[in-house]
Amino acid sequence: MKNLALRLFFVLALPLILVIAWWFASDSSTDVYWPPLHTILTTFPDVWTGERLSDDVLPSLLRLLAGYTAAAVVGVALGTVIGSYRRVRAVCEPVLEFLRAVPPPVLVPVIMLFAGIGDTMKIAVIASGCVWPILLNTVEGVRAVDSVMSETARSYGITGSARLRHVVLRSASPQIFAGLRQALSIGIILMVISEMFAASNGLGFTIVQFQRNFAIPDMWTGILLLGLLGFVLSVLFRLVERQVLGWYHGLRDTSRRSS
Amino acid sequence: MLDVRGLKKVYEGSGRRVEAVRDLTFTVDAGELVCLVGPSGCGKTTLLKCMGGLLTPTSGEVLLGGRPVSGPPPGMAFVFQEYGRSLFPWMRVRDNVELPLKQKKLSPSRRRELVADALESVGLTDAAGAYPWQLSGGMQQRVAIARALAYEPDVLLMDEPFAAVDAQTRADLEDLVRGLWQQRGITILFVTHDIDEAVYLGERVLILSTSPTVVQEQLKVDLPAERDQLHTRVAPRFAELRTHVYEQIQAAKRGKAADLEDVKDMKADAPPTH
Amino acid sequence: MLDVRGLKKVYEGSGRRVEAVRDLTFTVDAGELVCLVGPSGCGKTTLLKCMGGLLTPTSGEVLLGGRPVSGPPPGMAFVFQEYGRSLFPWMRVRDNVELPLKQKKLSPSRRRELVADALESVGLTDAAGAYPWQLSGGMQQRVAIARALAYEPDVLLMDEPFAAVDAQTRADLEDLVRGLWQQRGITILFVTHDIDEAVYLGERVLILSTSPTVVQEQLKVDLPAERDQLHTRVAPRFAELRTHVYEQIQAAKRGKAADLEDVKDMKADAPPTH
Amino acid sequence: MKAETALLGTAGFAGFLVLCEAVPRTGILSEDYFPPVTRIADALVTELGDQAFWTALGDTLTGWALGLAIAVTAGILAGVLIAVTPYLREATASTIEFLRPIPSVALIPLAVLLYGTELQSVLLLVVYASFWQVLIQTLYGVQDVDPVADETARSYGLGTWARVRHVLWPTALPYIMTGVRLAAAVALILAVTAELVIGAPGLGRRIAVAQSSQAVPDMYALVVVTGVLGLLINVGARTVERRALAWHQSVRGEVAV
Amino acid sequence: GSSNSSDSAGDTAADGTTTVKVGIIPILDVAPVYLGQKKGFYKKRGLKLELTPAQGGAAIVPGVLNNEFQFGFSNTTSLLVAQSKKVPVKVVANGVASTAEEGADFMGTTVKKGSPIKSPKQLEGKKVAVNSLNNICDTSIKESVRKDGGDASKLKFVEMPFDQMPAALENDDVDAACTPEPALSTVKEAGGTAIAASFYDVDPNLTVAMYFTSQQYAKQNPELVKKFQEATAESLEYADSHPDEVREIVATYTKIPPTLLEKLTLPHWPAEPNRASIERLAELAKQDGQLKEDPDLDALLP
Ligand SMILES: Nc1ncnc2c1ncn2[C@@H]1O[C@H](COP(=O)(O)OP(=O)(O)OP(=O)(O)O)[C@@H](O)[C@H]1O
Ligand SMILES: Nc1ncnc2c1ncn2[C@@H]1O[C@H](COP(=O)(O)OP(=O)(O)OP(=O)(O)O)[C@@H](O)[C@H]1O
Ligand SMILES: [Mg+2]
Ligand SMILES: [Mg+2]
Repeated sequence: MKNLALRLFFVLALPLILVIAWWFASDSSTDVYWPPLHTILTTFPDVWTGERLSDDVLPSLLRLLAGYTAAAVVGVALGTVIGSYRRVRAVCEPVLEFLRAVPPPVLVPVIMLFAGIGDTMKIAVIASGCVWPILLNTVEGVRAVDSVMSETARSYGITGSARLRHVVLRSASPQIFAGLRQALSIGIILMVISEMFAASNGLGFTIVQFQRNFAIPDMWTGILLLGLLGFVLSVLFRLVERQVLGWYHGLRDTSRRSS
Repeated sequence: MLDVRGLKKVYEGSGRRVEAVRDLTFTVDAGELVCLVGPSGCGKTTLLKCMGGLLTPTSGEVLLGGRPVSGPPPGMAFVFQEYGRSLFPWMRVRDNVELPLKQKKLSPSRRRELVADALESVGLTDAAGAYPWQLSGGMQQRVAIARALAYEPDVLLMDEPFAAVDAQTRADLEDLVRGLWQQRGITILFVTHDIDEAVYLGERVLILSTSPTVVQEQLKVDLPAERDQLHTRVAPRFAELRTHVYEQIQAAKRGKAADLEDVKDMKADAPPTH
Repeated sequence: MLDVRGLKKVYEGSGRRVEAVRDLTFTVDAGELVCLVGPSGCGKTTLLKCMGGLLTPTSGEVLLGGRPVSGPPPGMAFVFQEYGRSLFPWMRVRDNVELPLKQKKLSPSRRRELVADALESVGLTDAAGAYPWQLSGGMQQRVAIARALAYEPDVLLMDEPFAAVDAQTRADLEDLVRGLWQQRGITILFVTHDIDEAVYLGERVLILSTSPTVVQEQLKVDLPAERDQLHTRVAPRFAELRTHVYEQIQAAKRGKAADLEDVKDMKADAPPTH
Repeated sequence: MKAETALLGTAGFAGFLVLCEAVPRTGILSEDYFPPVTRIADALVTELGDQAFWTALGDTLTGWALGLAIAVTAGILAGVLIAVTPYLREATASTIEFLRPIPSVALIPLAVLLYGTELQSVLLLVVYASFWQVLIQTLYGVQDVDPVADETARSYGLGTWARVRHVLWPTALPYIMTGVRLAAAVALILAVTAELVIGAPGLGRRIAVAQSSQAVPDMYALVVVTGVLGLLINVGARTVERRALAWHQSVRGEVAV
Repeated sequence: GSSNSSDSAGDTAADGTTTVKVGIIPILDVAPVYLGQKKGFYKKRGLKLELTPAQGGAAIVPGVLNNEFQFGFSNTTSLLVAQSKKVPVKVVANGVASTAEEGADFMGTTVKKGSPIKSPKQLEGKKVAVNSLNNICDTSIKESVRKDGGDASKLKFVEMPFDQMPAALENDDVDAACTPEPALSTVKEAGGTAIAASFYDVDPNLTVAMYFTSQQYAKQNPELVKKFQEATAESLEYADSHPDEVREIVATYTKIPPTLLEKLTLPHWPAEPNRASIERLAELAKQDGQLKEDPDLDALLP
């Protein structure tokens, strides 16, 4: 019980301080672009309830989910292959690095050529951005499998898919999760970017509309909502991670618990 | 069964070149239990890994049943010296032992039975549900042994498998290994630093020189096949043999073969006693 | 010097609750060399980590020079059972040994000297420039020992430090440790599974019961202070003592104190021989 | 082996180019919107001959390098500080998770408002986006310290700073290197995007001009330039990594069998 | 913190010329200021222009408000919206206007080659690409549909940059697009046709975009603003009457391929904004719900 209260305190303390600081700093602001926080907060419920929730937020979330999942599957699969074979890595790396350095806003037209302008395009844009941290981390994680462990696996004839499933992926999982975590927030960013092109609904689209139409407090509520969304998703993510990486946290915590 | 011919291994990299093994030639017959002793760093682990197909020799070759070993052959189990790192920290003890069995076509119930038996024989039934890192060093090592036993191998390569367990457990495990060997007729290559253990366990003791390594001596252990902790270890012949091995290792460390008159007769290539 | 009072340690987490140590009370005097034996998994490592301030006991306390230990005290060196993982793979052997010295205010030349001496005394002068993962298991373990020796500690906690080295090296290292202990008067707590080693090295042998652990017996080793590998090990008293310890461990594993008439006299609290 | 890697890499890239040439040539995509490589190459040659192009390249690289340097330094410092200070991690976790997904593109009006279309605007966006990459990787890396290694360090009385330097840092380094490589690419992306949207001088602005003029090959030529930049940056990062991580399993593994 | 730019009134050099920064979009429409700069219309009034290209109003309006730019270029609808939201913007000069020639406007609502859509009315239920939703493009296209007797509320608008519209039409991602030059010519190149001149449909003389500054700047620097106004008016007039020079100058700041440049329909550059057309646009915008309140045109226009 006491533990829970302490955790809650840690989660809330800093955000509260920041919000209070913001509140007072912006209280008397007359600048159109810096509306007072209380204006933003009173606008919030008006903007993000009712139809907007189902018409803009939900489609955005679904696209995010689809793009993220696609990126996770592709990133882990490709990363495992690239990480396991030095030659494949040598062949693929330049091309991948090349593609990775192309800014998504200029990549969007190209993706549009392949994927049209519908949800497929947006999902592709999200996936194309999320895939990099997952891919890179998977490659590194797979490359770093402990030599004694991989020898153990080899000597017991644990090869092929069993080796992949039981040894390589598990051993790389801490690093893969680091990548997945990174990708989550990149996904949200790309969700917004993708909705800046050829969209007619979505969270990103709405925010950009607000911005263009000088509905500045509304725009700020959008930014806040994105932050909240990111926060909620990361909490969910942490739950999953705790589940999957339970062994890892247990292992790493043993010494720390005592200090 | 296992033929090692002119094996040589040179490690290179990160600014260091080590000729770990210079020239090893010997044979392990099918169903034989050979113990390997030698000074620390002489290349025992290297040799074992080459025999297990985990390391490619710089030159020379290893033959298993007449065919060159190029990768880990099926039906072979390996107990690593670095037992801690050879267990998968993301799996509970039970799953660690079971994993290699999944590669064999066994019914789940048979698998469970094998796992339970193996864990029991090393005295770890209680720890089946724990993660390896929740166990003590000796317990981890016993998990690694249990994994090898459950695998029911034809060839068993063990690299200092009892280094971290207490004297009593060690004695029990020694008897366990000898018992299994006698029942199942498996071929065992056993690396140890404990000379008494080498003599007690082995049908033959292979003494390696310091690095760059050659075979310093091969010693037939002419003790009766039926051995037990109480009587064998106090037998006069046992004492002679262990003194001989000890002197050979000392000699190996000094860098030359021991030239001791009183043990000459021991080098006789008498047929194994069993 | 080192007081352990009512020490209890319970591990909890990942669905497992283990009462590793139930109630330990004993004292190690300043400048004493105490050996610790006990069945595998009985809590020796746990105890050592608590004494070294690396683990907080569930209850009870450890006092060093009268003051409770809350973190690793200065002037203490630890040799870990998991020697492989306790070396830093990103540093060469030399740097691994030197690192703790950097925390002490020493001149670089003195540091280099200490490192060179320590590496020489474990026979690893040649390997100074290698990475730990380029070494054999026994060599790695010796690096860990060298690191502790170079540190010139007042209190030395060693957890099965010779498990991976060959018999000859082991004997040399045993003499090294006893030599250092006699010269410098450091306090040493030494965990081992080798009963001969415990008796040969220690002034006192502490025998632990199986988990949940209590002190099964404390045994004064009334051998002369000057010991050597050749003569001490064949002394009749040595044989008596080792047999006694062996029986106690067997008894501990069976879960109760041995009740052997013929060794009763050994429990006498005779003053230490040195 | 280095030569082999380079050779394989070149081969892979050549394959990619052939594919890009073939797709429009065979009519799978319209040549007008996805010009074949040869036409892009033509445009690229013209670009390379233009003095203004090099100025733009310099501007972009300045924004990128400065932004990346700031982000990496800040990310690592913050990450290590958060990791070693008791409770700081818990106290900042929620705020980090809140700020991180706020898209830098949504900050554009803010950046313009604060710094106009000058370099600082680009820097703000670049730093904001790449900082998180480094920070998160650092946090994960720091968590990966082997408990036995850490106990060893503690038992030998290594202080906080010494432990950070000798234990924590080498353990986290592989993660941080990945973070830096991610951040380098993200920084480049944002430098270009910021120029594209805000109109700060640089390659991005040239891309914007080419886009709005329907000069498709020119636009692709510039995109290729950013891609090649990313490629070079990665080669650099890899070289640093090989030196810094010679001991690491991932690098070691390539030396052995 | 809004105005931390050092050059709050533009930099005045020793010889009395003041440098002003103008945020523009690097498109055909702003050719007159480039031309005027080249011809010295600004210089002779003591102004030196620094033309800074930006992607769109999103960056230009805040830039002008915080005095990063002294002047900016923006389309009329955006300015109307800004004004109605009390964003302190002030128009200083005309930007660009519809050509007032039926069938030869610089913007067309286009469809791809062979499209079954022949008239605006047929756009009902179809997807139309616009560069920015709820802006001048959709307002005017709706007007075209209404004039053709269709139901404007049945259109579906999709947002994408002008330069991607030709490809989107080609791929059938959209059925029609709001294409100003040079996208218009690109579509026509590919065989597409314009089914309406929507700007023209709103008003033959529709003021499409204008140059503006912030109210604060206008108040503090009336002299400078006046000079900019005069010079821009002169430039607009000059550009209107010298199309060849316009094509020449466009090649310097855009990358429009020369072959395409020849074919471009140039817009009309009247010296003054056409108040009636702006009122009409405001009316339509209000009718379509883009404007919530009536903009104060007196405050907005010069
Ligand atoms: N990965 C490696 N890279 C470079 N050198 C190595 C490597 N592994 C082992 N060596 C070297 O090879 C030699 C033999 O090592 P090996 O591990 O085979 O010895 P060992 O007989 O098993 O010793 P121990 O009894 O101490 O385990 C040593 O000198 C060691 O330094
Ligand atoms: N991190 C941990 N989490 C949970 N349980 C643990 C942990 N470490 C040790 N234990 C348990 O505590 C008990 C004592 O372990 P410890 O390592 O102290 O034994 P030990 O005497 O050193 O054994 P060995 O001689 O085999 O090394 C064991 O039952 C073990 O399972
Ligand atoms: Mg070895
Ligand atoms: Mg232990």
